[in-house]
Amino acid sequence: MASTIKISAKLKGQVANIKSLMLHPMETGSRINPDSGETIAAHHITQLIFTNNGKEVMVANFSTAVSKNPYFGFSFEGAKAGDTVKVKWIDNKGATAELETQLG
Amino acid sequence: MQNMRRMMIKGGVALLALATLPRTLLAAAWPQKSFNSTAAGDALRELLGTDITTASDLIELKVPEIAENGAVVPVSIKTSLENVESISIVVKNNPRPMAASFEIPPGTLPDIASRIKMGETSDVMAVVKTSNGIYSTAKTVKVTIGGCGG
Amino acid sequence: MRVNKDLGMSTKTLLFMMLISLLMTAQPIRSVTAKETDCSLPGKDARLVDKGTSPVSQENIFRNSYAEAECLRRAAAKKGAEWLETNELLRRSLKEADKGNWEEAFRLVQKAHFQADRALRQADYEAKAWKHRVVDQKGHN
Amino acid sequence: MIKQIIACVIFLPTLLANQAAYAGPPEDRESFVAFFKTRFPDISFAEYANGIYAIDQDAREQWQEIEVFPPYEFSIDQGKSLWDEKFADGKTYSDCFKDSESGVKQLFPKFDKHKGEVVTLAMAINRCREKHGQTGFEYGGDQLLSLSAYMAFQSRGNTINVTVTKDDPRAMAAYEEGKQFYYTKRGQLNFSCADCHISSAGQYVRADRLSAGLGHPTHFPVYRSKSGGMVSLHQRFYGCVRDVRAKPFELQSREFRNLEYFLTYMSNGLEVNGPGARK
Repeated sequence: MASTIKISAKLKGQVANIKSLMLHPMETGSRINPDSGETIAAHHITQLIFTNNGKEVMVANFSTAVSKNPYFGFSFEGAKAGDTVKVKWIDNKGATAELETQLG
Repeated sequence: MQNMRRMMIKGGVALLALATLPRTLLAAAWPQKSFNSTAAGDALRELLGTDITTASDLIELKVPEIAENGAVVPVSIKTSLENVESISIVVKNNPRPMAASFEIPPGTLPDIASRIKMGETSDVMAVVKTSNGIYSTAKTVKVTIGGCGG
Repeated sequence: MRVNKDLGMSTKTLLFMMLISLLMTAQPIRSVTAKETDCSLPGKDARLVDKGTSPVSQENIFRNSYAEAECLRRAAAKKGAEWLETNELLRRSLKEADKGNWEEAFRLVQKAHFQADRALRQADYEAKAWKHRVVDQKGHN
Repeated sequence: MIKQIIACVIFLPTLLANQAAYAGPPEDRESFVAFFKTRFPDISFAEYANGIYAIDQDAREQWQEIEVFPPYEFSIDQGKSLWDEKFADGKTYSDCFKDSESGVKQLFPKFDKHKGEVVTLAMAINRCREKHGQTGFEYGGDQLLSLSAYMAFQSRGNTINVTVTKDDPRAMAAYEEGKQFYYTKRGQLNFSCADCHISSAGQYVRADRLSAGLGHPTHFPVYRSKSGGMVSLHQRFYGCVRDVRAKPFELQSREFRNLEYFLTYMSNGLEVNGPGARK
């Protein structure tokens, strides 16, 4: 299985522009399965944590109101070529995934 | 909007308590209570300790006027306010209004973009917490129940 | 002279071309309704007389009505013109009939009959009418 | 010979009058393009590859936000790993698709002279699999959608170039059948494809603005926000037919393949820009 995260990191001067996309259903917990009539349990990313060389640069807290296959983009200063940007997500069922990329 | 401007003594106390905590602790916990709140005011009080915000035109909230699809509404927020600590997206008419909240450590630019779900037409609020106070701006996004997808 | 002669000799060709032309002009004039297809069954008229009497005759009338509606639906399907819920209406009418809910069963089967009949008329009309909608050289539609 | 010509000259007007709607595929396409040129004078031909976003500015901005990092990227990735897999006999898809490195999507659908039918890219993929001892993918299934997404991606920028050979009556018949389908009203709502996507293009149906028929096949498969997943052109056909409340045809049915043949021919000259993102 390919990664459930895609990340694009662009360095412009000292500013790193990070864009990320996660493969995740982001179930709200209020949808009803039309076949069984049962409520589909909530299943969503709760936190998305970005670090640069181990230092936290962003913590995104998500509710179920973030779209399926979530997109998140942001920028931070003080970046340089060769820095390692790591993204990690955690969902409400305790699953996690992470991905690293080098600024270049 | 009026009800969100009520002064809450309890909220004020919570804000003081939060302000004394180290930053890293703030990042650790997912603000469950805020996310589970069913009213925008409650969600803000749970997260920021108050639902009183100062309207600011230094916050640039970019949302569509009419959402193509309520399931995927692009939202981007940036601000020229200084010492930003967090940015939150609140969708007033969603069953649980707090959609997402982003913690901004020093060095990270107060400039974020994401995509959110909206159940119906609603005010979308960008709430920015700085070391000096809590600011916000809001825009209405119309959500239509589509026909055939065009 | 030569040309005249040639034209005179071409009667056969002319006739042939006329025939072709006629064949190409000829369009199906037949309009399909229950009466004109093989779908019409005696039960249809009987229904008007007998409806609401004994359960036994209700069942017979229903079966005839159902068979007719189903026959029309198939005819429409064959032309690629079946409507979305006709089959579902028929399925539901059978279910109601099994339970002895004749009123509902008839309501559903009649709705299906109407749909299938209209689908057939639509297909017949469209077999020719579509051509008039093709965008023309001037970009009109 | 001369008499035949004279006879033809005499009867030609009659024939033409009877068959007024008839024109060859190139003339059909010219008219199709001309219609939209008249209807939307400010929209360039190339723009139609962007579907409704050629027409609707507000929607276009949201689409561009999504295209910054489009959700179909996962599908392209999955498609690439499928493409790279070797069949049991050691062959790969590139053995079936000539010049596949630069993309082949623009050439589909094709008329297969041996089988006498229209072959879509999805069908060609499955035929390739079967030829090399694999089972075919399920139409409308994830794997086929991903592989199609990857192949569309490889073909980006190529110009759609579908051929309908006038000298093959079977190809012409398939094209004509697709054309008839496009203009035939169907279903309880009594709509044809053309009613919405030619006559009413740019107008609202409830909350949605209707896209132009020109350019429809350029961007499939698409990631639809509505379903949160990839959708093929035939699945879209299926949805449209259902929405006018007619019983839809099967994915890859003769009806839908011929419709795709006609519709894609109408978009000849536009760039392939799939996979796409739609509402």
